[in-house]
Amino acid sequence: MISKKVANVQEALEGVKDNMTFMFGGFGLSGIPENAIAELVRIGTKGLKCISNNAGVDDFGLGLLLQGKQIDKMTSSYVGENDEFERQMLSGELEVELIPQGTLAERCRAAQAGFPAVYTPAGFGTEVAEGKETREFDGKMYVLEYAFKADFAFVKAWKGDEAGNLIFKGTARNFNPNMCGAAKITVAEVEELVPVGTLDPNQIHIPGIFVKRIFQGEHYEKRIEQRTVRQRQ
Amino acid sequence: MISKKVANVQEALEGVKDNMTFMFGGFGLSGIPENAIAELVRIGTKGLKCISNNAGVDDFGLGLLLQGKQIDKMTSSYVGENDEFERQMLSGELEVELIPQGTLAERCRAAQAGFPAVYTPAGFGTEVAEGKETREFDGKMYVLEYAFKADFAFVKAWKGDEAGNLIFKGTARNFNPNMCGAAKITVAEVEELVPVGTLDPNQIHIPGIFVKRIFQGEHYEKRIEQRTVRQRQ
Amino acid sequence: MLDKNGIAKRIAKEVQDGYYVNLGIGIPTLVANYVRDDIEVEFQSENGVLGMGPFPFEGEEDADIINAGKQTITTLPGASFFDSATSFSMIRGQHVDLTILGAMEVAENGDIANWKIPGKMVKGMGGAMDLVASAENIIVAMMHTNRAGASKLLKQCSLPLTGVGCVKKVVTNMAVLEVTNKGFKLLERAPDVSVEDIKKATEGELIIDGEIPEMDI
Amino acid sequence: MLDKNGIAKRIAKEVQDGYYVNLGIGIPTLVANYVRDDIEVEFQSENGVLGMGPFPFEGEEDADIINAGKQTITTLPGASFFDSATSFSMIRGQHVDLTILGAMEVAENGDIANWKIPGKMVKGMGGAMDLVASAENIIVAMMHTNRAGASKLLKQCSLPLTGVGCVKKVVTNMAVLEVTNKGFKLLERAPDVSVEDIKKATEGELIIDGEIPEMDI
Repeated sequence: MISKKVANVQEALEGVKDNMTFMFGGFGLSGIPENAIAELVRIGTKGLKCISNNAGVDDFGLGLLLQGKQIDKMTSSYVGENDEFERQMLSGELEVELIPQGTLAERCRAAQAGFPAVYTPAGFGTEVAEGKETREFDGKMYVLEYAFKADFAFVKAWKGDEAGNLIFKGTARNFNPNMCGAAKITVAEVEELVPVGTLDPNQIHIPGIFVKRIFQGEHYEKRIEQRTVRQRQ
Repeated sequence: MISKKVANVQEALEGVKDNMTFMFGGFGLSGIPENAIAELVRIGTKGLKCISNNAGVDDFGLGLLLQGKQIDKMTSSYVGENDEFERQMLSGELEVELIPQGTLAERCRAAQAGFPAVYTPAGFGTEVAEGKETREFDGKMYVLEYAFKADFAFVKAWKGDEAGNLIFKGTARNFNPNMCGAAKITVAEVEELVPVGTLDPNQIHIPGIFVKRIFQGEHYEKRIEQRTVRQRQ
Repeated sequence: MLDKNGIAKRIAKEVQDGYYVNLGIGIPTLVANYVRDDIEVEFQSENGVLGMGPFPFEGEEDADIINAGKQTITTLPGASFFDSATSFSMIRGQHVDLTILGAMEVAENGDIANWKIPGKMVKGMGGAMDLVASAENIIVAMMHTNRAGASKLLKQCSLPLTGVGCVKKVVTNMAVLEVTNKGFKLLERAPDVSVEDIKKATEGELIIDGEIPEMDI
Repeated sequence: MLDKNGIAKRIAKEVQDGYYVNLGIGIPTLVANYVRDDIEVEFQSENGVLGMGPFPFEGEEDADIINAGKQTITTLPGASFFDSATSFSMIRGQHVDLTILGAMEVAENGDIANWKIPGKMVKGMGGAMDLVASAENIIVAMMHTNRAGASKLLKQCSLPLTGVGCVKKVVTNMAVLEVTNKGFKLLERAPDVSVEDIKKATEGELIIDGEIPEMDI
């Protein structure tokens, strides 16, 4: 078994530099790599180009990096539950590239799986396709979208083992598995690091080969963005 | 919950006609849809175009359909542990298209996921790429390979529920998940059909949306092609 | 005239037995409340869940189980969770039978605009562009006119598009309309709304063929 | 001269700590037996398993747990199973560090032919074309000459290719050779094999630079 375990978040982020491109797993605030984000805030890395479906809220998630003006560019599908994001975007401090959510997922998967580009129908005929190559297959139009290139992918799983095998929980799975192995270095933080051999080989969502470093995360807040409930009858 | 359950293999194969294109899951004899194959032998459907990684052995798997001369064309990556296959291929009775295994998997996945075609490096510069479009990305050459089009996909899972959710076991998983939803009608046979709600939603390999019909298979032989053991010390 | 719940109620009648349905944010979310009890339907949310149930009871919310609107949800027996790429495989691969979403504008050729107003803060398209580019069956739920009273059913969209020629049906507070290759074909009127009212509120080509029945909701 | 086990033993020295390795059928399979005990290596098989262990004890074979050669296998702690598309994501995405496979012919430019002999029954390429097209680190394990005594290290392959310019290293029963842009660079001789013997058995351009050491196996 090849060990991917590192002692802590500091070791997990070794090699992180200003102006790099990072992927962050998560949908809204669900399944985000809280420890990696907190450490990036602490070390103050600047000029980041971030690939993440969302941009957090003002005081949590990637919003924390925005507060510190650590991000130069966001590539996302949905943003702006976030005043500071809006301010930086409208003032031009922050470059924002909005792309369809399925395109975002598949550009990650393409990078993971060694595909240079994919043809997707999403965005054809819209400004998302402007300047991009388009092509007809069987009477339907597609846009050529390229695999992402990133330096680090920060993902968060529910359980993992020293071999880097990951299991996600519920919809906290989202983009996390698609980003594993999609950057030069994939850093996984887990709620529970279990002994090798305790995960069923049949039930692993991401085999360890896609993960470079794994560590036991701490103090997960797991904030809920839209707490919606029904009344007990 | 949308029910996909059908009573038996006869009902599962409703609509099967001569000259159709079928996908079959399995690698060697592992994870093959034994019940569907047996029923196709029984009803004697002819002129089949089959997409399957392998072609079975003389007296099991797709070899049974070859014995009955029911297959016109095989699209596979590796064939010929099979005398009848060889005879039919060399005599020209059987058309054989050999394609790289990863290409086969991805052409299934493309059909499942709504991609018209993919660029893969496999086969570039070889006869597999003859007559196909090629293209350079970042200094590397790729071949454009098209999504499969099939009428039925026959897959076999370990466990499944009435909603069509599937779980595979070990390497019997192979192409089975990639073929689900990759044909007009996906028929899943399972070793064990469990009550809805007993499978953990977090641990489902293929969500039921990719499956059209599911049934409890019978009399699984699960033959081993290369029984290889080591001596007890 | 219908209110939002009325629109949702009318759209719910379009949902058929055995449908996998993706509901957008806003009015579409309400549709789930009105689907008949005697049919089987599963709701997909593009963040990675199939088989969504109602909101959780207070105290039972789970930060790891949300819908695409980031609301806490529950799941029903037979549900499954999956990653984003798989989720859009369901959508792009046309395994989802019906997509219901809101819009700012719909054009008579089926174009839809629902993600961006130039000059205003843009939140993004989320999964909407994937949904409209792939779905075979798209119903738009929206008000017939905007707050200023201007029609949202246009000859051409004025806002940046989300997708081209993709909308099949529109249900508004005033009418049910089918998008045909000749324009919006009026199918039904809302209670207390006349064909004349709809004509006035529709900028795009409106096809009125025979008697237009009132909605039965 | 080495036998098949000798070739496997020499190749095993190329396997480094932390490597994910894909082993082809034949001699490559034997490599697993000779990898040092003090390094951590995981074997991937393209039919969908990572972390393969030894063959099972008699009576413990499982039809659902096989390798790409269709042999019954076991798994080690930390193993995982996955579908074929994911398996080739590992390969195409260059997550597998080393690919070891057999060949019928290798050309001095790194071309490889190992799947088809025209006029003979063709079994297919299996995963070989994906492996050679994607792997950054490919070692070929083969006999230096064929049964008729003709060289298998050629100026140009005569058989249909499996991949172009992809082989980095060749280990035969006679030598270890690196594929360079000038041809086969002789790195090591097998025990009791002279540089002259290797010259005679190599049709492709052979680069001999200084003293050629004997293999240490």
